[in-house]
Amino acid sequence: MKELVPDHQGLVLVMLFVVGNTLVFALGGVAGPDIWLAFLLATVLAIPMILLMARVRSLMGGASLACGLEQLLGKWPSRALAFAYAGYAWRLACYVVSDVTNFIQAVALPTTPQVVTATLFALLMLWAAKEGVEVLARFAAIMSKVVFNVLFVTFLMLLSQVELGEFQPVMYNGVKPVWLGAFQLLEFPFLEVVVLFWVFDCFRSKKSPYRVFLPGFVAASLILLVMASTSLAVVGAERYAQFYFPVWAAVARINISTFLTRLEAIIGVTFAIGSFVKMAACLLAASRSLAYSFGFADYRFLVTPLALGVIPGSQWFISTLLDVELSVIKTYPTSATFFQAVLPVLIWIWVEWRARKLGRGKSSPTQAGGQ
Amino acid sequence: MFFWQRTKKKGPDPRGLDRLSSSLETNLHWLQTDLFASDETIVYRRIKTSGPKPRDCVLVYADNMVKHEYLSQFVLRPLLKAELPKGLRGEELARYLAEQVIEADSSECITGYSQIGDKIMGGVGVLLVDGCPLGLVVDAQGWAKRTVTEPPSESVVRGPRLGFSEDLGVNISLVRLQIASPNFKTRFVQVGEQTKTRVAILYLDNVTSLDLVDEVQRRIEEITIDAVLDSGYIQEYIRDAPYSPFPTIGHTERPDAAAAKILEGRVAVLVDGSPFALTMPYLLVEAFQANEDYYNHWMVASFHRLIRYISFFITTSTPAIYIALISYHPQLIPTNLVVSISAARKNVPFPGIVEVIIMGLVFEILREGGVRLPRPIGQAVSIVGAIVLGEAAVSASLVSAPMIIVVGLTGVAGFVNPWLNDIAVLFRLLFVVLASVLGLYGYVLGVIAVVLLLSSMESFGVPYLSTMTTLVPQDIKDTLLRVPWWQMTLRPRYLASKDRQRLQGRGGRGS
Amino acid sequence: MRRRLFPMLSLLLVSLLLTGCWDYMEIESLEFVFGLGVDQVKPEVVVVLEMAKTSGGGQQTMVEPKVLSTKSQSAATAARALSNPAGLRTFWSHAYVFLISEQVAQEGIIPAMEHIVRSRHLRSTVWVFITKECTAEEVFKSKPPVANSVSEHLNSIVLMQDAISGFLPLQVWQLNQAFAAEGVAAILPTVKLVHQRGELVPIVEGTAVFKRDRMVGWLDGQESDILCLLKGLDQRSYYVVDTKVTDHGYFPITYELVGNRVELKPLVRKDGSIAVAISLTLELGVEEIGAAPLSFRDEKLVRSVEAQLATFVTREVRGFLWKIQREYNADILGFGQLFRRKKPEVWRRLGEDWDAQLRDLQVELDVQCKIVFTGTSSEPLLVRE
Amino acid sequence: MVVVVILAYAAVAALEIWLWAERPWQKVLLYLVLIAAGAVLAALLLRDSDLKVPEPVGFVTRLIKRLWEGGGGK
Repeated sequence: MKELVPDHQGLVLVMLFVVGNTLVFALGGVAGPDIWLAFLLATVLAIPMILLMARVRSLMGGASLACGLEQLLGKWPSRALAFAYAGYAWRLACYVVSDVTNFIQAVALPTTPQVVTATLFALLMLWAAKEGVEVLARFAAIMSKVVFNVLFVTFLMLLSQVELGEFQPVMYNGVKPVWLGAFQLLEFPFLEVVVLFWVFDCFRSKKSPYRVFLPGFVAASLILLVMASTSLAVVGAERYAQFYFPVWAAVARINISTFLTRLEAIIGVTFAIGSFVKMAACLLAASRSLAYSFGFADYRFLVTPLALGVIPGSQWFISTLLDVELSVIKTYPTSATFFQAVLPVLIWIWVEWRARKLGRGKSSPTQAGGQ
Repeated sequence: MFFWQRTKKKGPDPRGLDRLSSSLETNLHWLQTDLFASDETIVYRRIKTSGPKPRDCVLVYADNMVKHEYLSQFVLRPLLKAELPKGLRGEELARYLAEQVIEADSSECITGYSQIGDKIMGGVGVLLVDGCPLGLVVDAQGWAKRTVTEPPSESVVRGPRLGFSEDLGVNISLVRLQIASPNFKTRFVQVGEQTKTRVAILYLDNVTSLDLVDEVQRRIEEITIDAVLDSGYIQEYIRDAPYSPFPTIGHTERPDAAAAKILEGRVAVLVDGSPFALTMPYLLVEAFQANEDYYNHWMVASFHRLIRYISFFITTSTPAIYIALISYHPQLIPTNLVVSISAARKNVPFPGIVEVIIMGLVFEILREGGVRLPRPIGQAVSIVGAIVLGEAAVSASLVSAPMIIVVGLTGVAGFVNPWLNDIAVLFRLLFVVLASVLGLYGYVLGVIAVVLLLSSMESFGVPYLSTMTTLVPQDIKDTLLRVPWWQMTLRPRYLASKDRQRLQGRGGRGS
Repeated sequence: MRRRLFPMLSLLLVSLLLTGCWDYMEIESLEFVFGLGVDQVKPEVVVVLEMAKTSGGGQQTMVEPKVLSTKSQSAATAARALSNPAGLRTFWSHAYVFLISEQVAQEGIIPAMEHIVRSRHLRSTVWVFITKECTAEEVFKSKPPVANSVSEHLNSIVLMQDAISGFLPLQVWQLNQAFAAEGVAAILPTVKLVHQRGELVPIVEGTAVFKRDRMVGWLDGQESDILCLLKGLDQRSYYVVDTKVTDHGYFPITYELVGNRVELKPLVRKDGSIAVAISLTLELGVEEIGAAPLSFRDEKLVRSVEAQLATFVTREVRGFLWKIQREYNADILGFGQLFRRKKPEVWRRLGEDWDAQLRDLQVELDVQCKIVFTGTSSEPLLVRE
Repeated sequence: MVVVVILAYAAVAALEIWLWAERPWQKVLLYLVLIAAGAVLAALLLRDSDLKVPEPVGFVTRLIKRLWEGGGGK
């Protein structure tokens, strides 16, 4: 049973995945007024990685993930890899859940235990992951219309408060903050897209991976760029990084003819929906790759235990809002670099080599065993 | 032989062995004592043909199921006058009668007792002639029928006023009137151990994918049920996602609506005895489309459609959002409003959530009370109930005034989408419960759950949300808006895979 | 179906079991705070709240303002302590205004407002005022003639600010931004009490000038209008100018500001000294000419009036600039920010001692005035002799 | 509380395995191991909320860090 996602729905899934839980956070805050430069730099830096990922998927052709991996990477390396990524995806799911629960606690429900929100989200994402990637993509496709329209309207309403002077002076503190901001953006959220590698089962054609990943990613990064820059220009470059949720703060200021006010709840809702898509995708990726690494064809039976693990996991990795900031800055980047940049490059090189070998001679694919 | 047959008849499966005898008396005796024993509505009209050697004939039919004048005029009178040649027996005799004597439209021969039973119950006359082991069937169905009237459940201001009735043949002809094309095909299936109801599958040969038709037929044939009294039975047996409250099969009482769906590439199923045609696959958008949309100006129709979407949102979400706002996020309500709501709720004894649930229940009671009463009384019940109860409850401080507004709005908005009204009640309750636990975020979780449910549903292999998830312009044209007809050049992609072209190029008008 | 059954079942179950409703509150158990004020910070914090007592409901909702105040160690504890005498949970998210008394402003307003900014209860769109020559409590206890409460009164004044002029309304977030930004000083509008019909009524007029978080001086209504002018705000302020219309006749004519365009340009001169070029283009309407024989069909005369207006505005602006540069030495126009944004290298060099730079900063002023609107008549109301 | 949580995990596991159409032992084993891990994590967190988060690729991390600091001139 192959799960085939139409290209346009896959694209939207990528978009929501990237925009997802990142929207309200102070993205690239270290770059200050140069935030847009950091975004552009990060996008440019990320595109080769995205292309490389699409290339690997494209080499698999129409085959399903499991078959393709086994062919391209060999049985045991691919299983080890899947196991590692299962852990990474699961951890990311925990992060996303705790982002949401912390956000909700901070802005709306201060005394509700986070476990309650985490449990409800975990149950829903469990359901979504069990339904599979087709349903998730359909869900993303329909919700994206809500999410992106809301973002667009809030953007229009914020425009009247935008103070373009906030972007000046350009690079007052040199290039370093731009690079730092770009790297921050790369690890969260841009290169988290690697998780999606494990979400899609198979693609319609060899070109589909490119059609899904690249435009989806670029569109999402543009949306984030616009939202982040707009809210920076509204709340002020100096204050932007001080807020936990600058977009929230910016939208709270919308006041159109004293009637259209108090719209921040809408942003909260959008954030919850986007995060939901991301966490469900992560859970799906974790289950799929874990099932593959143990040699099971069907992954669905693993969804429940992994989802139930996310509930304590989210509390474990990040228990307070302070941790969101600290862990994103301190603990997360290093391991993220490994999974988001180092491993994909290694995989790509390995796969290119294998593919060339397989394609040219088809002589002895078994030779390529050790590494 | 006769005795053997009788005993055999009491056995489990008499079919195949029950050949008619050539003796008229044997046949009659068997009919009267066994097949139609103690059934006094069966009429046995005994006559003799004229001529030197008159022959005994008996016309058997069920009282009031046939057109009596028709039978007497075109069957009995010629028979009485007929002189049958000598020596004719068996099939020759039957053919002679059919070809030279009987004037009625159609007459066919049957050979078995049980066939006679089915035919007579189906409202035809069966002529038994002495010396002939065959029964002549004369089509003269003539039971009391409802005339073709305007359907009460889907009345329109503009559009055809024809509605389906209970007669399958008439219904098929009504659809055929709309689609006068040789590509319009009908397949028949029989369902129901007892009722033997005829079910017709209607489709367009050159548009609908035959896989879909086969799938529909397969599902209908797989039904094992003793009785089918309405198409609702079939609907529940063959639908997808049986546990989901959303409809995955549409039903309509209007031939024009059924024809429109068939023309888009859907399959319609008509059931004998039911004025409701089933259409499949059924998608969520169809709940927001009304047939009148297609007869009115497209801008007006689009506006109405927008209203329907908004109403669905209102009817499912208002109470939940109200609860979320007043119990969790009073900061999101405009100051003047929050002050007046707070003042209005000062003396109300119940918490908001209880108030919502009680008032919701009261509204449903009033509605249900009014639905099955005759129309004038029904209206009186709901109006008196609503106004008197509402007014009194507010002045007695049992409920707050804003709550009456919320419940009223919710209820009225529900009537805009009659297809989804019953479902809306369920989701309203779910949303209210979730909103009372986590405020707006609980409500959002509920919405996520419902959308997930919808995305996971399929109807006959077509995703339930098809037109809503796609970004292809041609498929969106009939979703949120209803674009002008000349713009809808293609049939929906997910239905008509064979022949997507609806119009040749752009029709009469540009742009 | 099975894969759906399990999550759906558990979702329902969990949501039913978890109906703990931790944050659930009934709206009628809230006491809506309309305004809050800080009257004193040292040695103890004095917090004043204006709350609304609501009653009636339906068509006859009554709102009665109540003023409570308390003294405590910090703003947070004081705010909490006020729930006790209020008898209901105080709910801050609907507050319109935040008043800070003159005394607190002179000592530094950060301690007074830090809690309010940090807590998620108060919206960032609250209007902030400094009370002049009175305390916040006195303001809250005064009697506005129309509005239900002082806070609503102040709020509605702010909303028609363009028609009143004489002050610049500010919300909490703008104040924060001013504190956070480099090279710009904060300002706040002031509230004072005036006598009307034997009762004290609060009005908003003038501006308090801050240097960092300490108030260093006042601007009156006229000066606040100039400030608005220089900030490029759409404010329809009136100017009464003695205008020379005939050879010897000076008449007081009232002009209304209809539109203005301001351009501030940082300049670095060849010798390395810095300056700011301000070019003002004002569009004015004539509201009242009194007995002046001023016909607007006389183009020469109109030009001369425009020139006189330009001179007048230049004089006013010069006076204003002298006040803020020399007297208060507070960069409320954001000259520093201007240099930081447009000429970062200058700011890097001179930003350290901007106060001294500001004191001697040269300002090149170019004022253009244009009369664009003369009401419904172009001729004076002449009485035939 | 710990007991309740563990019981809840066990109940979920029992319910779901009961719902399966077939139960190969490999699947059941993996399932149970994961559920048990989740339950243990939940129990540990209930006992001590300051549980240390392990760094699964700690050595790589340190290596990268060293390389980064050594070569990064940015």
